[in-house]
Amino acid sequence: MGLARKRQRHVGYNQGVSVTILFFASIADALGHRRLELPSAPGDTVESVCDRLMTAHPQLERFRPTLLFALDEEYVKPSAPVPAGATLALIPPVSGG
Amino acid sequence: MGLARKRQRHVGYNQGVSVTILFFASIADALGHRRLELPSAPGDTVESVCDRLMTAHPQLERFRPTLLFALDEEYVKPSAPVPAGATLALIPPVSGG
Amino acid sequence: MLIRVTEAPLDIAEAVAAVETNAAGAVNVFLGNVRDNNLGRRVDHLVYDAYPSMAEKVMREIAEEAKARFGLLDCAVLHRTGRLELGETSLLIAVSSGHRAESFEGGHWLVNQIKKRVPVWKKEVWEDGEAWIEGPESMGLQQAPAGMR
Amino acid sequence: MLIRVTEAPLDIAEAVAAVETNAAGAVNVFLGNVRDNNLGRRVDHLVYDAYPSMAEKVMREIAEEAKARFGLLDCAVLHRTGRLELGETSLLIAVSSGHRAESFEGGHWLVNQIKKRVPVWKKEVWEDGEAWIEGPESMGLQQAPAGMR
Repeated sequence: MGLARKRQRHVGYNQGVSVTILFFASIADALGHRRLELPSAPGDTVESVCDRLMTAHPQLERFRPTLLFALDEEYVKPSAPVPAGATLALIPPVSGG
Repeated sequence: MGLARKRQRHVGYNQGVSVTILFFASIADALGHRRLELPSAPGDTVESVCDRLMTAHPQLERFRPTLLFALDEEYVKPSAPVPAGATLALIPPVSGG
Repeated sequence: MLIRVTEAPLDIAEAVAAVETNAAGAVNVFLGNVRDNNLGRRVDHLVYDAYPSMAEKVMREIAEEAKARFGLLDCAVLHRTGRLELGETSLLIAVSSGHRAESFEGGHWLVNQIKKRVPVWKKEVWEDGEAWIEGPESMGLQQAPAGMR
Repeated sequence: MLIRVTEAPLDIAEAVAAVETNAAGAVNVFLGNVRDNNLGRRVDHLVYDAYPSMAEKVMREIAEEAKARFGLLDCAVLHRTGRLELGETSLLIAVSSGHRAESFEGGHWLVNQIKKRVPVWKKEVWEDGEAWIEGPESMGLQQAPAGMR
């Protein structure tokens, strides 16, 4: 509760220095929500953001081998740079249609 | 007019000893009608009926090379026997769809 | 199996409803529409002639064959006759199957066979003339049908 | 080009109308429906999740690619999300083209690409459980998409 309030304030004060992460399907179920914000760090790549995310939420590790990533709605490689303010989506194997 | 009445009477009197011939598309246009009856002859085949038809209506000769035949709604070879009372359809190359 | 030769406009929803079942994961629908041009010529409208009773018989045979060949669950084949304006649908087919590949393959095969075998004829009417089309795919220009008496 | 991810039921007539033009001799429509079984298990219903804004973006890219590759005149791609009952349509595509072959080939390619690339996920719900399906055709299980940054 205190943490949630603190994070919210942090994001509010420092607009643009966080990364929004989106979760879907099995990953959203495992995490219990569909969206969170992580502080951005200089030189961030998809991989480094993902590393920090997995450290904070180890229950997501098992999804990692089959994950794809989308940055601002475009598929990217794990080595792609993540600018502050970007939206990173974790894409488990799709099954639409 | 007299001929038409005579043919009609003939068909009426001798039900089953004629062959009905059906015409479609370009052939119906060339002949001016879609259906006529020819007297049936013993041993008739599609070919022999067609010969008599072409003799009576030489303007149909030009269609012959690409014609298929259907006897009682089934495609048949020119050598197929034509029983009295049958319906023979002259099928120009189809172009449905 | 919905099979029909008719002068009335064809109804997609009816054809789809006729083939849908809860076992079908895929439904493929094909519309053959009146195109405004053919072989570089501007088409004004089309007129379709048919031998309706035999056309329905042959359409049913082809549909049964498609079901067996591609494992389709059901088929609908409808052909319209009479005068058709640009954009109107002359041929409507719908097929259902468990999975998508069969629905595409079965539907495509069905249309090809219909163009070869079903006694229906199209007259193109242009601004300055008209002609019955002798379908280049007609088996009458190619070969006798298999299993013919 | 009609592209839509929506919770509302998909309307075939709308998709067909969106792609029909007088230059189109062929329209192909594909419905992906909820099947009552999968891999031998009885399905009760499905739940679709999606990343809607990105899904629409990817659907539009695939449709543009299909138009160029197959010379299609127009495409419509609609995907439904949320809870879907047996027999309901989750994916609806319609494509139009001058002639029929492109419409079948383009439509089939489009469905295959959608199943590989569009961020949509399906949860199967059975009488005794449920599971998110990891699509075996997903490029996430196969290879990285071409041209990825």
